[in-house]
Amino acid sequence: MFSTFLCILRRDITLAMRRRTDILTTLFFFVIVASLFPLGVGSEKEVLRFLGPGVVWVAALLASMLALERLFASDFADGTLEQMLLTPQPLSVLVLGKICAHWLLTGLPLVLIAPLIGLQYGLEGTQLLVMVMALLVGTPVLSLVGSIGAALTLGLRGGGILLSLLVLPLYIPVLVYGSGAVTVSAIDLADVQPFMALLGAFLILALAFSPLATAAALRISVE
Amino acid sequence: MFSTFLCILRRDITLAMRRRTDILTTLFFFVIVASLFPLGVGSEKEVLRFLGPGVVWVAALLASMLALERLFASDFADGTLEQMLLTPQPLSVLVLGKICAHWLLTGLPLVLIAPLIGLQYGLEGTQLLVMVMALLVGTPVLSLVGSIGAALTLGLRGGGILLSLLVLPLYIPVLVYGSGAVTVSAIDLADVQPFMALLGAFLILALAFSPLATAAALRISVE
Amino acid sequence: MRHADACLQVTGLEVQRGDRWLFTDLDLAIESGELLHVRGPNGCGKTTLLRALCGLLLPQAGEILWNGESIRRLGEEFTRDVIYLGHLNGIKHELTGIENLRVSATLDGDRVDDDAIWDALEQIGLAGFEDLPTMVLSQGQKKRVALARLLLTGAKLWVLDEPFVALDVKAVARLESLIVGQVERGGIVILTTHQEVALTSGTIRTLDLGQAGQVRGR
Amino acid sequence: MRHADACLQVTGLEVQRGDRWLFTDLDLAIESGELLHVRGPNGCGKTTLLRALCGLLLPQAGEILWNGESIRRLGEEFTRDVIYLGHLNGIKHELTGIENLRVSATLDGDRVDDDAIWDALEQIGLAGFEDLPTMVLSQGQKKRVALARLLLTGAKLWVLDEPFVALDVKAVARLESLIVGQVERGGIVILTTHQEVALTSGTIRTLDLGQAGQVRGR
Amino acid sequence: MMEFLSQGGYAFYVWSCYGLGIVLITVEITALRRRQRTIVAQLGRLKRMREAEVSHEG
Amino acid sequence: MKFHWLHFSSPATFYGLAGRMIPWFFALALVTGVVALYWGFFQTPDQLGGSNPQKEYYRIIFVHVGSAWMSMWLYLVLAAWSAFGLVFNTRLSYMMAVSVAPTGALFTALALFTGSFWGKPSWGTWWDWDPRLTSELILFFLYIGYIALHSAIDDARRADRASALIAIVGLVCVPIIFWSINCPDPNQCAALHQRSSMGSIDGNILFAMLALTFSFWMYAFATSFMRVRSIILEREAGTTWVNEQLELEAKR
Ligand code: HEM
Ligand SMILES: Nc1ncnc2c1ncn2[C@@H]1O[C@H](COP(=O)(O)OP(=O)(O)OP(=O)(O)O)[C@@H](O)[C@H]1O
Ligand SMILES: Nc1ncnc2c1ncn2[C@@H]1O[C@H](COP(=O)(O)OP(=O)(O)OP(=O)(O)O)[C@@H](O)[C@H]1O
Ligand SMILES: [Mg+2]
Ligand SMILES: [Mg+2]
Repeated sequence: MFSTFLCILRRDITLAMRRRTDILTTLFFFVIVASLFPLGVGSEKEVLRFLGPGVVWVAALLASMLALERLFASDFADGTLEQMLLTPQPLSVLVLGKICAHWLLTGLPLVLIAPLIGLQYGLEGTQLLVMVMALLVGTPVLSLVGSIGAALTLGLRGGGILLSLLVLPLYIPVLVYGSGAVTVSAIDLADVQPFMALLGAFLILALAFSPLATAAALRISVE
Repeated sequence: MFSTFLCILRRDITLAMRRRTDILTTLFFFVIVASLFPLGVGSEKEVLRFLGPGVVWVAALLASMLALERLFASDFADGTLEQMLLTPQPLSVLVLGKICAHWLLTGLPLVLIAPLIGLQYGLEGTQLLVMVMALLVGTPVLSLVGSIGAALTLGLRGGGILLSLLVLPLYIPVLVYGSGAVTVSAIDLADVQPFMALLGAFLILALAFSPLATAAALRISVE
Repeated sequence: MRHADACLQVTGLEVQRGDRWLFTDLDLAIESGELLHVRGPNGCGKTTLLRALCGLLLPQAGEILWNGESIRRLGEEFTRDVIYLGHLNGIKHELTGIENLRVSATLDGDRVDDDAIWDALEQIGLAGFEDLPTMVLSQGQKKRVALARLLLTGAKLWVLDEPFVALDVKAVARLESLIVGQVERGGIVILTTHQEVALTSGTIRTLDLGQAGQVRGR
Repeated sequence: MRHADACLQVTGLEVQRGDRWLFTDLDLAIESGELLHVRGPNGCGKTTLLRALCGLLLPQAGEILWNGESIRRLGEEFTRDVIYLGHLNGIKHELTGIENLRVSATLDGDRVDDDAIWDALEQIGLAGFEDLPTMVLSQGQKKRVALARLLLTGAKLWVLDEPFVALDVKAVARLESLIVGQVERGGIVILTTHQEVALTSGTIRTLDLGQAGQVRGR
Repeated sequence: MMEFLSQGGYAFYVWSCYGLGIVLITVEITALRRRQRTIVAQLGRLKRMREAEVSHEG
Repeated sequence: MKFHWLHFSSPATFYGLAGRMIPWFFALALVTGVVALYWGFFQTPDQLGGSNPQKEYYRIIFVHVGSAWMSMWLYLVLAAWSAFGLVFNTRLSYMMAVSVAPTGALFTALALFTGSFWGKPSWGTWWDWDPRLTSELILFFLYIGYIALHSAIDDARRADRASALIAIVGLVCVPIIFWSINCPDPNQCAALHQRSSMGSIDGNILFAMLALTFSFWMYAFATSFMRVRSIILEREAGTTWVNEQLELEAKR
């Protein structure tokens, strides 16, 4: 079972490495979106520092949502997905492998570049650190939860709405606590702990349930 | 030539009507992005009013970019695009027809719903009006410029996000003057005129050159 | 190595697509060493039937039994025994032939080493192309990569949807001999094709699906 | 109605895909009333050649002349005369057969009315399916919708890439008679297929492309 | 000397800039040289393989 | 004359020519670079007075301005080669365009980095959304877009032509983009040009700045020629002249 997981992980990472720009583009999307705001709202320092955490999180959310679109789409289009349904491996393990690979390739780089964006918005030392930590725990949740939506959108035409309806209520807590943690850390570092604990709890929940839900969704979509 | 234009326009609108959710998704995305912000940055009235124009424009930019991905993708995948290259019609006319249909289906609804979002951010009377006007002139520019990027990234894996990397920087002038117009209108309505004139100039430029560039790009991509 | 005996039974299968019943009350039983040739004009439901038989599609009514047990209930024990090649090739265009086969072998639970994979690709006529991303291969070459899985798998039941499409004469002959081999080993083959199929041993059974568009009442 | 005389000439065509030269120094001349059957094993470059002949692909070197003028220079005057059916059907899945044909006729500049379109679909064996979105049609039925264009077009040059794939026996016969008709009318047909082609009048010329994988130096 | 190196207390800023400049330039040059060398080696290997094949057949 | 031109636009000839020129460019770059740095660090005042006094950190100016200028110039070069390629369909011009891009991106990154390392001591912040900085950031995005598009396409010819097109579209848009950032409010554009805080620039500083810029320029020649040589070999593999070239290089 673990070898299945590894096989899928390795496969998806190889695929992405053949297309290294995929990773870079998600990253640059994140950077560009974050850089658009000052152009739109003006560049007063006070305002930007206030906006920083929110913008970074919204940009992360959008980048990870856009990247999710690709999670199953190409496997669906070329028939490898239906082949996966016909292997004697538990589908949820395959799914977990795909999600992990996806996060490593799109979520992690985003976490690593976030401090630079933070600097652009005038965030400082500890705040940057807290932001990275929060993103590190929060972005896997986005990938996990989003995968359910991604699976559902495969079959249903324009299931994009369903995706948003299904995924958004679950994304919002991550957004609120994630940006909350960063905002709060400007005042007192100790206040951050409950925020992080909640994000951690979300992560554990998502890890436990989302692969199963995604597997079920895939079976429906492929029919 | 005009009948060709109409034929493509009608075709694309029929197609969109068969899968109406596509239009709704873009709209929904726009609304969601605009509504996420207050969640990320808090909801003080002053701040929101200040942010309003910028956020609406950034959201419009992202939504229209997201929709662009679909502009040629399905025609490319099912081979109708290569058939278009083989018709005795000037390709740039076909392209213009497709872009028009696309704007009618994704840009226009966005313009119409924008006042609602403006209200959420506490914008008022004339400001809302200016916002709608600016969007009405600005969003076609987005579609036109974006179509070049859409044509170039056709069939590439991760095309969507690569597309954003290519076109978002080109969207900046529209963003600057579009949100500028709204911001300025809060102070003095007379100041708005040069902004609108610039947006209009961009529209004329884009109308003149982008169908040609897109047609060239399509020829390169289909090869 | 002969396969252990097995049988696929279908009772009272009914499938509706859109507002047409493609088939109602379809009964079938295929045993080891048999080949089922599903025939019929375009649109009569051959693909639909094959997908239902692998469990990719839930029929409106009827039972599909593998060795006497419902394939839904068997789950992964059934999918271990079946290999399905459909209209889509099921290969990743960015990976090379070797890499594609390595992944599918691992997922299928077949323990094969790289030599076996090189060998399979060579046998199927792709020597020299093993190391190219399959993206750059032609239509027929892509199909061959997909077919190479048949050389590596130990699955008892092969379900092949128009496997001869896009193949040149040599490749068609090669595939025919593979099918013959599988039937001789005591496997089961279910396929659709618009051409004739010949076997040197084993039985060929044909299933003629009705005229397309024909609405059969319940 | 006979087509006016026309000819397609190819001189010194060279196409490279990846790092392999698919063909170098290819010369060809096809005239009205001739059929060119391009043959060769999988991956030898048949599709590539056909795409180059329609101008969908820019060759590395060589000239393609239509009635003595370069097809690049002719542009839309050439594309008016050519119809290409490739591996992809070129139909929209959300539109019905009728709608698909209506659009392609308008774009092709053929003035046909709806009756002609209904007729074409009926002739090609899709009576009763005209009003369904092509999405729900089977593989072969989709192909038929694409082929129905051949009944409506006045193009002189038909370029068909494996047109018989996925068709059942009846449809194959129908398509063959269409091809015969076009050649008799003085049109030109270029096609690839792995099966034999027969004509009652006109000439069949065959072009055998070399072995796949063969690297020919410049 | 120390005085020069300290740049009036702004050593970190000044030398970071020149340091990064030098690092980027060396990285680019080495990457380019490595690329050229691997290509030459690869092509050489290919050529030898092909020659071996030809002599084998002939 | 015409014959001459065609002669050097053939990759085979250019390969050898570039090979011979690279050492010279490197030598020029090194010499002027050393002179510039010597002049910049030893022949200039330690501090600057004026309305916004600058301490020693102003010496960042030499790399900063040099790389900023090169970043813009190289984008022009890139677009020019692209346009040339699209118009005349010469393979070599595409190759030149592709080989200029990474060096241009490198200088852009360097300008951004040195700019923010200057900004910290001078303005007290790493980053500010000042028009010039924003323009440079966007230039960086344009470079990345070009490179990303080129590397996302496998077929070399399509990649060349597609990215050439985006380079030209970028070039048309660049003035508009930069102008819009510089002048976000068209009602007040007259007051755009802020006066340089350096006042009238010291002759020694100017000399060192120009010398380093020249050095960067020569460096850009050298590296893009190196890159174009690799690209030529990759693309022309299997041709007779490459085989002969390989033999020559093996002997050496
Ligand atoms: C378009 C690209 C750029 C050009 C052409 C450019 C050019 C220059 C020039 C000529 C100066 C010295 C004269 C003056 O003070 O006005 C300067 C100073 C400066 N630049 Fe840039 N620069 C560019 C981009 C950047 C960037 C991206 C940054 C920061 C990230 C930056 C930060 C600075 C700083 C902090 C100064 C010192 C200003 C002062 O305090 O006097 N520049 N730049
Ligand atoms: N989602 C669907 N909704 C409605 N009808 C459908 C759907 N999918 C398939 N059909 C119908 O089912 C019929 C059978 O399709 P199927 O693909 O099984 O045919 P087939 O026998 O494989 O034909 P071919 O030889 O052309 O491949 C078709 O006539 C098609 O119209
Ligand atoms: N983008 C590409 N890059 C590299 N090689 C390619 C590319 N596209 C096609 N090829 C190669 O060109 C060759 C010819 O492909 P083509 O599709 O023309 O073959 P074909 O004769 O139509 O084969 P089939 O009978 O299988 O359809 C193939 O061997 C393939 O490997
Ligand atoms: Mg079928
Ligand atoms: Mg082919």
